[in-house]
Amino acid sequence: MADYRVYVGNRLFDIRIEKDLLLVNGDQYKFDLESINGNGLHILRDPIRNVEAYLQSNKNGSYDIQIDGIHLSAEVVLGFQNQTKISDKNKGLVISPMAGLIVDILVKKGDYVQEGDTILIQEAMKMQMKIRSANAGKITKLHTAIGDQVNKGELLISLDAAESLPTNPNDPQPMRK
Amino acid sequence: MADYRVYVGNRLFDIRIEKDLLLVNGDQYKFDLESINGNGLHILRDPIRNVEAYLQSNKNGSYDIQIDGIHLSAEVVLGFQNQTKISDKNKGLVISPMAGLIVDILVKKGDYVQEGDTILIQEAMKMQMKIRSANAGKITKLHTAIGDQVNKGELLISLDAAESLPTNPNDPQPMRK
Amino acid sequence: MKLLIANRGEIAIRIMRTCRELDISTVAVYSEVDRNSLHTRYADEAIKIGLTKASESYLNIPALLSACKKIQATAVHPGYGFLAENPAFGKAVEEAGLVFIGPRPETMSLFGNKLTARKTAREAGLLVLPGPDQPLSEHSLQSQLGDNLSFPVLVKATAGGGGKGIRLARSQDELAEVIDLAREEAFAAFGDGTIYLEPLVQKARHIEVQILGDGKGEILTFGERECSIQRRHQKLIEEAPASELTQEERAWITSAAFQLGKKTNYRSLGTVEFLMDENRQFYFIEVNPRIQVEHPVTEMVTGVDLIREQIQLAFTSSLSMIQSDIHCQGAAIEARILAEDPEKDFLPTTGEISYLKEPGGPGIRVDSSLYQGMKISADYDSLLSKVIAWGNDRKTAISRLKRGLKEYHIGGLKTDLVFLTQILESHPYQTGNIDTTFLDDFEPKELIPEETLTRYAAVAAALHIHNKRKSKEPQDLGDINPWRQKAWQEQTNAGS
Amino acid sequence: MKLLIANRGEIAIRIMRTCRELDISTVAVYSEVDRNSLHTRYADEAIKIGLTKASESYLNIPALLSACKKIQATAVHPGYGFLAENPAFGKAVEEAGLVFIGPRPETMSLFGNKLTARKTAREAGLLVLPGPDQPLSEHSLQSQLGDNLSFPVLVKATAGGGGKGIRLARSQDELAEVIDLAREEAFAAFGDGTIYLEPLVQKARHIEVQILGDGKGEILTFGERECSIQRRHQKLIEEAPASELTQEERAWITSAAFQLGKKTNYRSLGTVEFLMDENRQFYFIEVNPRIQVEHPVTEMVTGVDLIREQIQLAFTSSLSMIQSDIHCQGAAIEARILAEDPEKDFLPTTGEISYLKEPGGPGIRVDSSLYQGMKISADYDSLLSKVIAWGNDRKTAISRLKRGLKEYHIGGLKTDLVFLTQILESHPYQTGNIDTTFLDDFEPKELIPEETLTRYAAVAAALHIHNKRKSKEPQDLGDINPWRQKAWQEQTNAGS
Repeated sequence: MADYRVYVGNRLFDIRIEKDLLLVNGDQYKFDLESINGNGLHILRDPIRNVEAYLQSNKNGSYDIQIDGIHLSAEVVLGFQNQTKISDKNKGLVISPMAGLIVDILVKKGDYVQEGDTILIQEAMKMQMKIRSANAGKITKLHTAIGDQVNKGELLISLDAAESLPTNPNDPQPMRK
Repeated sequence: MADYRVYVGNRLFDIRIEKDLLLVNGDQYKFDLESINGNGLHILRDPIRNVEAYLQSNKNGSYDIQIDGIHLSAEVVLGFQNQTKISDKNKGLVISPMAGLIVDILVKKGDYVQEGDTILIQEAMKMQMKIRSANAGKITKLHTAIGDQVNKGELLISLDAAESLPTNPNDPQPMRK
Repeated sequence: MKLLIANRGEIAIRIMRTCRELDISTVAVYSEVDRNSLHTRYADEAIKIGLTKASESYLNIPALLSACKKIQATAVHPGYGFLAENPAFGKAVEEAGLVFIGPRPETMSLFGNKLTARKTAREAGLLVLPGPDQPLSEHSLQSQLGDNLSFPVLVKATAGGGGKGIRLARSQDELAEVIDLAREEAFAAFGDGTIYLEPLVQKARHIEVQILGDGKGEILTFGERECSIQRRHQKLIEEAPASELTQEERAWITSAAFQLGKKTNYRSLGTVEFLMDENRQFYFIEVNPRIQVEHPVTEMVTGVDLIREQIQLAFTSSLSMIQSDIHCQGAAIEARILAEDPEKDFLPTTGEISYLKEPGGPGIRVDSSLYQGMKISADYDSLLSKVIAWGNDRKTAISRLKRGLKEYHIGGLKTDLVFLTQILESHPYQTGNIDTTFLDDFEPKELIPEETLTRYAAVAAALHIHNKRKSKEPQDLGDINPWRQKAWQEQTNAGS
Repeated sequence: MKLLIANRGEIAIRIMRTCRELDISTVAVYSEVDRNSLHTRYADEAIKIGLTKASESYLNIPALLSACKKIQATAVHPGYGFLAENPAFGKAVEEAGLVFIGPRPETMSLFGNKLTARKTAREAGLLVLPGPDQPLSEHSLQSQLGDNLSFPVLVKATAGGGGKGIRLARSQDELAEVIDLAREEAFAAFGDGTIYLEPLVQKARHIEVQILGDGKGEILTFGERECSIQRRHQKLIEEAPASELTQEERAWITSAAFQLGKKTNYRSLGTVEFLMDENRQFYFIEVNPRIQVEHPVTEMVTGVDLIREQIQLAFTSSLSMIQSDIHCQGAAIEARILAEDPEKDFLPTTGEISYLKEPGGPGIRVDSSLYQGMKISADYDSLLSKVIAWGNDRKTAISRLKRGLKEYHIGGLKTDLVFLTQILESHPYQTGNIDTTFLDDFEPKELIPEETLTRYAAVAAALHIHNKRKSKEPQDLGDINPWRQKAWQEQTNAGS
């Protein structure tokens, strides 16, 4: 017997697995998952359906899952304990949303920024994108410099959130109006 | 510095590798090999060519190699010592050339067979194939029975080779005239 | 509308592709070993119908009907092979109140027996090969041999199809053994060991005509295909149109196929097969009352989706086009990618597809059941995939197909890819000088100088071991040292 | 004959495919990061020309010429992008005694400057958009604005191409910033920051005509393409023919393109681009003097291999066909598969292709640079692959393309595949109600009920961890226990 709490986007699923029995939020299903090729391809099978699912497990324990071409993120927490989601822990950090070149940094240490302010410009695949802050706050540290080649997920800038409002994630905006 | 003796079919290559230097039977080449995906795909690169090569290393230390769709077997022996090829060690054994069903066995222990005699009939993909003996000899043991599902490479029958002539391998023959 | 496809492999996927385009939902069925096969994932729903053995799954009529019922399917497509030509299956499907996408069961019975098929064709004015119209029985053997047969002679199953149940006897001496083998094979494949004898036509070309009938007397023809490149009486390379046919010859076989369709009030897709002998005379061989493996070449020259027309007809009972809508343009050639090793007389091969890169680009179509990670078992047919090339003319189609085959990279399994290329590169094939004995004395030429190729292989193997040693801890080096080498040699080797 | 392809990605492979069919040997060039790219393996020979940065490899004319010399190439094909429209490159290639497969350098200069292009088009009798024929300079800005421009206005690089260097200013307020951005981008992309202003045509459709000229006055036209579905002024979905055009309109633009080709004595392939406004008036925009990304839709409706004709012409200086040989049949649509995330406003994505299954079956063509194990870097364009579908009519082509996109499985990277399907499923697209602002207010509908989809994802993730735990030794279980869980939470997260 095992219990898993799974977050997919805003949805929460409590999943109990016991031999051939599988309960999702209390409802019974028949599913099995088979790995097909060691490259992330799996088949999720129920009595009348074979669904292809690509699973990539990330370093931080979350999963990138692709079903019918649609990408989703899932986070699994063992047991039904009430824990915070990993993704809620990134407040006050500006993370690189893609691999690319830092072409401009519009803030310096000590600057105060508003939520949505452009703080960096990054270039990839011949396109320049504005990277905005997801929170208001005071810039505490620059972890990158103009001309740096950074990876996806790299910490670029830390800020001290003046208020910790639950706002949008660091979605970048392309440079057009 | 390292020396390798490589057999490919009837050809023999003495290969010496020393940093960026590669000698094949004394002639100098510039090659490097890069693994592309962990699934056997490699690129063999020289200054003016990128050649795709699939490498599968077998349990017995030999390689199945596919270049431009053409399949070859290679056996590598470390050092230039004069050793016998692995494939010369199979005399007196009848090995299953494919996965399939044993539909008939035409010999029994103690029978004497000639080289090329059909000793088994095996079925795969709706086709029946005659499995012939590569050597003359006396049947010493049946390792399989009618109705068995066997794998490729499985030992089917042992025989005591009356003479150990260097003959053809166990090439199977389809059941037609 | 919900369509259950009572088949597997590339043809199941082919049918589902059209269903997706038509917004028809699909149901796959699968046996134990096929639980991860591509067709089960392609379908909207998938039901396991039994164990790996075909008789317990894809040939199991009660299991299929119960799957239909469970999933509430409204129609069944049988594909080719398995139950596609089995009148009892068609009948059971229709009696269960479902649409059977194929000919009427009576038509299947008529053409399923090669002897009644011959009779019907003769009555429709087609030429049939000389020979007795009786099945071969032990006591009639002598009289038949005395009568009108000379060697070599073909021993054919009356229930045969797809090249199965046909064997050649070259002389009186081997006749008895060949008859036994044919009976056995026919019984195993079709549950019916009845056989008959037919003269072998020397230097024959296999040419066939695609028809579609509405079951009410309307018959459309979609031009002809040539399928003379065969191994073991099974087609390997097919093309449309047949090369070097005169307008009169083309008109003649088209009209013959049309007549036969008319006479039998043919419903759904069918193929009328002919042999053309050295005197360019066409003899009727048989009718295949189903979609055929080689249908894509017709689709590529006509631009018509045959499966779509077949499904559409089954649901509406009327054709969506008239004969003058159908035009052939350019040339198309199909090559069958098989899990077989041509160097070992087409020995079946098995294994796991470790890497896969399929062809693309202009004029190339791929109908495949492959995926990276697929395990090829020895349980069913060896057909993995088909590459079809279209060109403005036959020469261009050949170049394209060669290019397409060269782009096909399948890691982990031996196939006939190189052999197919060797056929396409041969002078007789390129000049259209082909007949059904083409492969009997075919001597493939090597595509890459052996020295270059073997050097590449040797260097690749040496560098692979070398890199592995460099990247390993010292204590692991032993894994290829001479001492270990010796131990390997004691092991059993696959002997190839 | 040995052809060096001065490009990478899908277009390099596209060109090599035709070369293989024509038995022309090919040379690939590659930068450091591209050393394992598919195009390097597809070619008969491959030469490294420099570091990853385009200016040190694919834009490096001396490096390319020295590669040509080293490998003894006899001709160069530039593809699209990079140096394809650079007159200096064409000139250098021809001066080195090699065949340049493209227009004359003078033609590239003429059309490379959007202002001289406008002038030439006007002289050939084509309609051009109102606006100054002068580049924008700081001191002329005020006078130009006073003159004949109203907002919104397009700020365009005179050296632009492929949608690069075009930006929209909606009001006087943002004009200065937009001009600066456009100058910067134009300088970065083309080494020339010259820009000009052009009125924005509301509800415009982008329609273009494919031409092929022999450089001696003969011009062939291959019908038109519509490319109105764009993001960031870059095409995303293209089709042939343009939907709902009257015969007269079709004839008009074809004739306009023909006239412009005639007037410039056009050599090789080229595309004459038009905007059609709400009054169905066609305005000349520019000429692309090269093969285009969307050329396959024309190939599918005409059956002509444009690259083949282009190469053939370059070597023989004469066309292989006449205008009456060219017929359009059915409809074709191309969708561009990009390493971009449409949910994040087309943010570039990078990663390794862990699993790949490309589409196939009837009427589907795939022009791809992908392979399993490929590492997608952020160094070049985001175009990975193209899927092109042909059907007897537009409706069938749409269904096929949807089917093809659904068959495209790319593991390890986000792409625009789902978004492309959402466009094709939208009512405006299906009814042909499209213009270049289509995506500005496009609201994609979800393709699978969110509840089903998220439940699948949750169950898959839970079962994956569950299976991993079951198969592991007890001491390894800790790897997902609550204690470890806490440690994960301290880690940096990609924030998406």
